[in-house]
Amino acid sequence: MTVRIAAFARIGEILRSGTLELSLPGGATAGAAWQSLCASFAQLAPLRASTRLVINGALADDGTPLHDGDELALLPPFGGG
Amino acid sequence: MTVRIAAFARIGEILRSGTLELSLPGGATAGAAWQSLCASFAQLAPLRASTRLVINGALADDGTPLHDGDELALLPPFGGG
Amino acid sequence: MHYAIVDAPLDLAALIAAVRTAASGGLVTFVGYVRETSDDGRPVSGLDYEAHDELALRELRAVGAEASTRFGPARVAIAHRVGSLELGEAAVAIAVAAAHRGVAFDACEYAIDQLKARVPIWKRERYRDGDARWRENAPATPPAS
Amino acid sequence: MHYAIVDAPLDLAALIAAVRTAASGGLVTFVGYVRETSDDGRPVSGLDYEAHDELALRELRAVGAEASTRFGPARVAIAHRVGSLELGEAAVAIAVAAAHRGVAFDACEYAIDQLKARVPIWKRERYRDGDARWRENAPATPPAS
Repeated sequence: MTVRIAAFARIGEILRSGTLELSLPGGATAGAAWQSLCASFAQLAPLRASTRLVINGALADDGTPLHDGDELALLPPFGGG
Repeated sequence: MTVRIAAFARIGEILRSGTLELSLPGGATAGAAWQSLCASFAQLAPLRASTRLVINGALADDGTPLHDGDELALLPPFGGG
Repeated sequence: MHYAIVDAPLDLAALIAAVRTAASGGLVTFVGYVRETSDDGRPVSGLDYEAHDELALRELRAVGAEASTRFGPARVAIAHRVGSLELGEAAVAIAVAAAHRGVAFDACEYAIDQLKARVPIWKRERYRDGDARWRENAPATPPAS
Repeated sequence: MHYAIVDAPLDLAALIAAVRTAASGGLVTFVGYVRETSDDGRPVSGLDYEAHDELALRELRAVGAEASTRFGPARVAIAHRVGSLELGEAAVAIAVAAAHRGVAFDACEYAIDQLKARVPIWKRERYRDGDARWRENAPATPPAS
């Protein structure tokens, strides 16, 4: 299956793009997607604890399952205002 | 001697004017001026406790002496804002 | 900065311009309007304000000076209108700029609280039924240190 | 009311107009500007903001809804700018109208505090020396009840 990664701020810089397509085995979780990204972008690994995972607009965690076509957003700590 | 009375808000209404001239014996105090006004405007009497006396822009009390040409302002409780 | 007792409509933008600098990170403003209902629920047609102009301006400056240092450095402007105001018109406007927002909020709220307690301005509420009353602010409460 | 994530200059007057009614006795506004010096003292040339537009707008609405009831009835409008901002430009603007001023102050301060903690917006500080850094807000502190 394919999920769309939406990356923001410093995570977007690490992934060198605000969005990318990620191919994963069927039934993969948000945590598995993160691990897959870390394999390609090693700078991502230390950011897990400070990063919120959001699937199709809803807060998720490492165990939340992904489905084909989902958007997984990676949100580093906020800096608005 | 003559002092100028500056009256505000409900006190101005009671005195039927925002300003008036008041003749007083030499050496009269602010308290004596108030008593003199009360003799002419009985509605004033119950307002003493809530009224600030200000002579030439400086806070005064009943014992503060007046001098010819002074302005005595009678300030009821404030309502700004 | 900018302190005024005026008998013309208040200009919030002018107060903001008076306090903003390149160091301003946060701006807090307060505007008090004539509203359609009194505190005790009577339909209001307008307010008349009068002030002891000289004392009021002096006390506005004192309140502003306190507000501009008490919580951290801030720049403060305050204008209060006098005369006859209709529904929806602004009676008082305050602008406070500071590097950080907490200082600006605290200073702005301090300024309006102290203004109501200390500045010699009086308000007469006119009601839709033709009656009118002088309205007094609640007695001053000591500001938190 | 009015909630927006926009890539154009903010219009405080429009926010004020969106919240004011004949029942508004007090209006409090907050504007956050790009200031010339960072929190750690570096000369700043500008800020770049980005947002998860959909989530940010949803969360702005949630913050506004909370602010509009938590301290008493209030009307709330919030706009946050995204894109590249120069010194002195407004990054965020909030307007809160209420019958009484205490409610308006509390709701406005709550709104900006919660915005900074909860709304998915990010800020990159550009420095005069050509460097740039993503800047994170302090972790959320639970609001006082």
